[in-house]
Amino acid sequence: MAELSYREAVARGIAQEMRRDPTVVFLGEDVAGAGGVFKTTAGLLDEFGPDRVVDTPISEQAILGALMGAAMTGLRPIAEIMFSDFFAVCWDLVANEIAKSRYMTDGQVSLPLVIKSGNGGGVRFGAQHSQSVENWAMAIPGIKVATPSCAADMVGLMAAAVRDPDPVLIFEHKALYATKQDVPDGEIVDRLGTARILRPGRHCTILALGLMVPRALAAAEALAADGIDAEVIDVRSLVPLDARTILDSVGRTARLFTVEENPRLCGWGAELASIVAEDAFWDLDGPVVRITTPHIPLPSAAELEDLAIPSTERIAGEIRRAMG
Amino acid sequence: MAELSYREAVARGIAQEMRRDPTVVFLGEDVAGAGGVFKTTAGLLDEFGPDRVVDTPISEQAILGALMGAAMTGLRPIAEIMFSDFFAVCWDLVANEIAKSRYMTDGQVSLPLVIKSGNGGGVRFGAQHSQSVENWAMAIPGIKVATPSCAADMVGLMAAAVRDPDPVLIFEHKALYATKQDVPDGEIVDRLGTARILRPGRHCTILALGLMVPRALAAAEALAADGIDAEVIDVRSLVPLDARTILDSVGRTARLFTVEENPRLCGWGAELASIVAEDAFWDLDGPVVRITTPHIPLPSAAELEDLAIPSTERIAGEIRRAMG
Amino acid sequence: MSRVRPPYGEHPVVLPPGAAAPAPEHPRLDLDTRLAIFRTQQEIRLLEKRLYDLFLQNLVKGTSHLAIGMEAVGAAFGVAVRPDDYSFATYRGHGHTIARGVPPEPIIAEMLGRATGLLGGKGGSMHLTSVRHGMMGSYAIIGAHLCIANGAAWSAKVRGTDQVAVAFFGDGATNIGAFHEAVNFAAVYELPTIFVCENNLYMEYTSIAQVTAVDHPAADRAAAYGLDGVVVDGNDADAVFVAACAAIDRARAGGGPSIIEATTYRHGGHSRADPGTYRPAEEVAAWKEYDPLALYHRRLLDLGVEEARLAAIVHEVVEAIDAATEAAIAAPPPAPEALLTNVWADGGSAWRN
Amino acid sequence: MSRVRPPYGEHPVVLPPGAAAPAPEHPRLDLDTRLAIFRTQQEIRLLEKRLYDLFLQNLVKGTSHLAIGMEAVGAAFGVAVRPDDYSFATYRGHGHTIARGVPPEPIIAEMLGRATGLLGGKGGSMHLTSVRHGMMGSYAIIGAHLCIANGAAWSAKVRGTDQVAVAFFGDGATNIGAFHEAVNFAAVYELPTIFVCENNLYMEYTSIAQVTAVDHPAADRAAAYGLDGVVVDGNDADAVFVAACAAIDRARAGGGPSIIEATTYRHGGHSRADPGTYRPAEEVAAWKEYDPLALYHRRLLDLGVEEARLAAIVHEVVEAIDAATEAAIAAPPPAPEALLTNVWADGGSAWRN
Ligand SMILES: Cc1ncc(C[n+]2csc(CCOP(=O)(O)OP(=O)(O)O)c2C)c(N)n1
Ligand SMILES: Cc1ncc(C[n+]2csc(CCOP(=O)(O)OP(=O)(O)O)c2C)c(N)n1
Ligand SMILES: [Mg+2]
Ligand SMILES: [Mg+2]
Repeated sequence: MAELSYREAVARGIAQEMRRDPTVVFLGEDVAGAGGVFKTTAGLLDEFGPDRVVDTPISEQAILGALMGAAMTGLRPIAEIMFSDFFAVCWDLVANEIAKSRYMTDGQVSLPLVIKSGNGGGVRFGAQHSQSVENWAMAIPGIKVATPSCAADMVGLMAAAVRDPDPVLIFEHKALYATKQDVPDGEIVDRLGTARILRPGRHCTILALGLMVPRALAAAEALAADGIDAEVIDVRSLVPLDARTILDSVGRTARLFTVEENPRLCGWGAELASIVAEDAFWDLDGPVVRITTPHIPLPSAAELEDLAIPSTERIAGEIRRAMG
Repeated sequence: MAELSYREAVARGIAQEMRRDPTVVFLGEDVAGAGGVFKTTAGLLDEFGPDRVVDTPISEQAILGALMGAAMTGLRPIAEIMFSDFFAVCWDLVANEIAKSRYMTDGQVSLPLVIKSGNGGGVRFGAQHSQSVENWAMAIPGIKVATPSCAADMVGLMAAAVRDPDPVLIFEHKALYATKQDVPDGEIVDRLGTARILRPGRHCTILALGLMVPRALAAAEALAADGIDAEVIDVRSLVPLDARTILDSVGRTARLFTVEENPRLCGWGAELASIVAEDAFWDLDGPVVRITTPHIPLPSAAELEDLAIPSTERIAGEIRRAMG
Repeated sequence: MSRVRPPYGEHPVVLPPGAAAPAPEHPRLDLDTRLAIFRTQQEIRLLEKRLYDLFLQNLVKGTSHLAIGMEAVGAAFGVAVRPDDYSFATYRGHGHTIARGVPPEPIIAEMLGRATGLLGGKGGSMHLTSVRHGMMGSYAIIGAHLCIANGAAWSAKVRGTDQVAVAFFGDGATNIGAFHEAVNFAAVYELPTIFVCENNLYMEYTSIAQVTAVDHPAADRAAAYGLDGVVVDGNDADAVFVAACAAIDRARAGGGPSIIEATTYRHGGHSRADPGTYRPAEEVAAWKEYDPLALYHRRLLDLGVEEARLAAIVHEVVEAIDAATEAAIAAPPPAPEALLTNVWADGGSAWRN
Repeated sequence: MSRVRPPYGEHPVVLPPGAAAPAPEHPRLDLDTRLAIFRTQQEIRLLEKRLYDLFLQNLVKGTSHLAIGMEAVGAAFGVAVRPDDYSFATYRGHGHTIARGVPPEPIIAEMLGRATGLLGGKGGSMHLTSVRHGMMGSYAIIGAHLCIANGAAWSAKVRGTDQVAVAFFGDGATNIGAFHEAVNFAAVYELPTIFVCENNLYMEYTSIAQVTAVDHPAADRAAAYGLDGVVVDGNDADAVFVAACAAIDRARAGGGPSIIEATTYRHGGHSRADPGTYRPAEEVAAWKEYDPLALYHRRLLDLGVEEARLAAIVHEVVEAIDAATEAAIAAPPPAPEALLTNVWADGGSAWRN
């Protein structure tokens, strides 16, 4: 057991798998010599050498194309897309190629690959470097999507993603890189497709992801002082989705709140809210409420960005009002 | 009043605006000499000449970049992205540039532009040429999204889009191109942001878009025979969204069904279902049900594609079961 | 935007050479090889003509893009590569699929949307793939597969094999960003990727000359990646074969990628319903006259092969295609259950528990 | 993937010329012009140094990318263009913004996230834009703005003006697909777009030589678009000015696009927190020695300008920046209401009724 930052956990998860499996290779911009612009791949070049840890040109389509071609011919490659906003320059590879290849070929093509990416706001990078785009990925059939919110989950979900036979996108939250946690020594392998109840509660269910997880937990503490006992669930995996855990929770609490960092429309919160409104309608005692960033690009000034992304206070306030 | 096909309506809407405003120009692959691969721009080159109607290389980023740069410097350009699946190769321009520019510059940059695109399945083109991606667009703050389902709406919404000072994406449904309708002569200008009740009903509300509109109407007729009187609303515009018309309808009918062609997760149906589950929860008499294509890439074989996309029978069947 | 290219419909008429160059020599170009190339060209032509007939009978529901007139490129590469090499094609990929040895029945069945189709009816004409034949897919969105081919080449390098990856693409594809990223990437890492542009002078309905800043859309870009661009007569299968061998040998030996631009022509329109009337009649006629199959037939006769031997090959090919057609037509459509299989490696499509 | 480029950290040390070439001559390069170039370089350097100070005082919250060492390019182009021409820059765009005449106060205020910022605090360092100065934006995702600049150029052509659009970008940007699409597009339609690569030898922390198949990432690609690539000493503002005038004059006259590659160097790291230690010390030292401001100062003295005159200019610039800094620091943060304004042309952000 030792303290590990979320940032270090990325490299630890990758290194764990690269040691185990020589077909695991890593590709990205500034990932090798520099150890990544977020330093999430520090040490990999030294340990695994330049044939397995490769610095690339600024060519995201070439990177993801190489990943796909390598995965279909015997490797288990991992790539970094530095900021998740940049998925927009290579979305064709993700949405039209990687996601669809197995189905279109009726199972001939296997794509055991992982794409990891810095996601989310809160670091004053402005509208083109702060987006939460996990909902873009969730909307595309054929890719799995995981969003670890702490160091231990990062190691374990990264390992699970590398071992998974299907393409997995791992969203790292940029504002969490510096957070630390005691993490067990030795190999850690988690399970994709599993949500986790971080705080049991009786009065309502709060679903959160990434940076919204610690804020939802803090909000639940604040609500406890008002006599509202909230259950907080870290969704962790959008595809596959642990709908059971969520529906069971709503079955117990009868109220659902989702806390999303992405802009309001068509987020994962909308998907989960509508699953609950369909499958657990008769369990519900009141409206399903989504707490989100407004449907706007993210502003850069600290005061504005802080207003935009759901804060602990806003989360607690909106829940208090809705439960009131 | 004359019969007009949905296909011809595209060119009529564009031509109407090009005649009125010399700053309207048009750009796309095979759009000029060939009149478009779907023949939606036939006649424009002849009428407006090669300086205003331009065939381009296969360079979707260059096309949308040119559109954006022209819009910020005094033109009102329109581009065709041939199949909406190809938005994936130029999504950066849409999602990161065109959508965000006005906000990031605090209003300095105006982008009065239109992007039109062939969308949707049912024509056996397979997974990379059949997608319904209007939900990709709806998820991005800063773009307006319209989806005409008939020829008259196509003329009027195209005209409204060209006159709108903000960027508008118009999704044309490929399976509707051959459909015809009597359309009034003379100038037609519709309003973005307005849904339309196509069939009033008392027992439930059905929301549909594009190709799902005629199917929802047919399903409503079938349901009428069973004594279920369904209200059918053509959503028409995803952004801005006519939430009022939808919420009012649910206020009257107390049940909501959405009929979506896009794969299941994070579609516009999820967004609308969750708006209703939040804002009209107390109006609802039963679960909100989404009828969608399963969360899979679209198969090419006729039998499979027909199974995938909601059919009139499936729509009626799912509603019957839920209302039963 | 006024254009410097010729106005639409008046693109410069590009004519083929009047006659093929003399038969090239190459150590691997022995008579058996030439007969294999002959056979493969026939297989492609006759199968595609059959597909067209089936389309006219309204049995092919989706779109399809024929390569009639362009068979020499696919056939020459099909014979030049090793069984474990990788091919990546576009939607215009039937010929490349056949050339890798995929039998006609599953191809026809896929076009007809049958359960016995190469892709179980899920992919269709534009996505023919047969991994066990090294046919790593047909890709319908311009550009991506050039990047994907690099991945297969990279993988061969990492795994220490000497396999190569061949990516076929059209002239129009050279103007999309992925082309640029792919070729630079291959050059930087010296990947064994062979980029083969099948320049048939047209994109869909627009001539490549109208929208491209250079005359040879692929070869004239090679220097931008430190490569030597090669232009070859794409209707002369022997010429393509020689260029293919040079590129493949170099790639296998670690010499990195190549760009080959093969000039050719499609006899028909872009896709099934297109009559191709935007092309000057004179141009179409000249290229139909300069037909790769006729050229190769003549060449083999000139090299002393007996007409009867060639006729026998054609006969065998026709019989195989007839049998395949019958079987494909008789096959059932995909079972409804197939709709929800093979999204994931577990065989299913479940996204939630 | 084993690499042909030098291994990481051992990229070829690229040294500047020992001394600048003799002062070039050009009809527009008179003393007033040179003094304007001198002033602009000082404005850029001193404002960016101020921004760095403010960062060290923890007043700049977001990221920032300084162009210290690269001022000659922005200054020369800023003076060479006409007020109604269009400039498009990257996230490393403070200098280009200043060079188009945008005053220092709104720039500093934007960096500090103030209500008086050039973008009201919504855009930040990476998106400086001032439409009324022809500064059409700073773009933070590599490549897109090259395509966007074409649009402004196209618009000028359609509207029948003779405005030009200048797009600045880094060496690293030459490997992304949008670069290729943009240059071909400009060449095909003969657009008045001037593509200016500021080749500072590095992307973020990786040398361009490691990941590019040619030596001159922009100029060596020009021929792929039928253009003549020009390589110019990017630290010699006069040399850049002469190249700029040639390209601008040609574009205005309808002669189409140009590619100019200006070799230069950033003195500091890629962005605010980067010490830039991945670069060989010898290389950094040589380029700091070959400083564009020092070079230009010396040149003006050599041309007979008095030291006092130059010192007076510097003094004015410092005073303006001091005043601007004070005002910016004193300005309030954006009002909370600003969060929801200017998504749409109606001034608001409503997406539903
Ligand atoms: C990104 C993208 N843009 C546009 C298309 C539509 N499209 C399909 S084929 C084609 C023409 C391609 O021409 P070329 O590359 O010369 O290949 P050919 O069809 O001649 O073999 C176009 C524009 C596409 N499939 N993908
Ligand atoms: C599409 C995309 N990929 C990656 C990045 C991250 N990134 C920002 S700057 C940069 C290096 C750019 O280098 P260069 O073009 O040489 O410009 P310079 O910073 O040297 O001025 C990278 C990789 C980005 N912004 N956009
Ligand atoms: Mg072609
Ligand atoms: Mg650089």
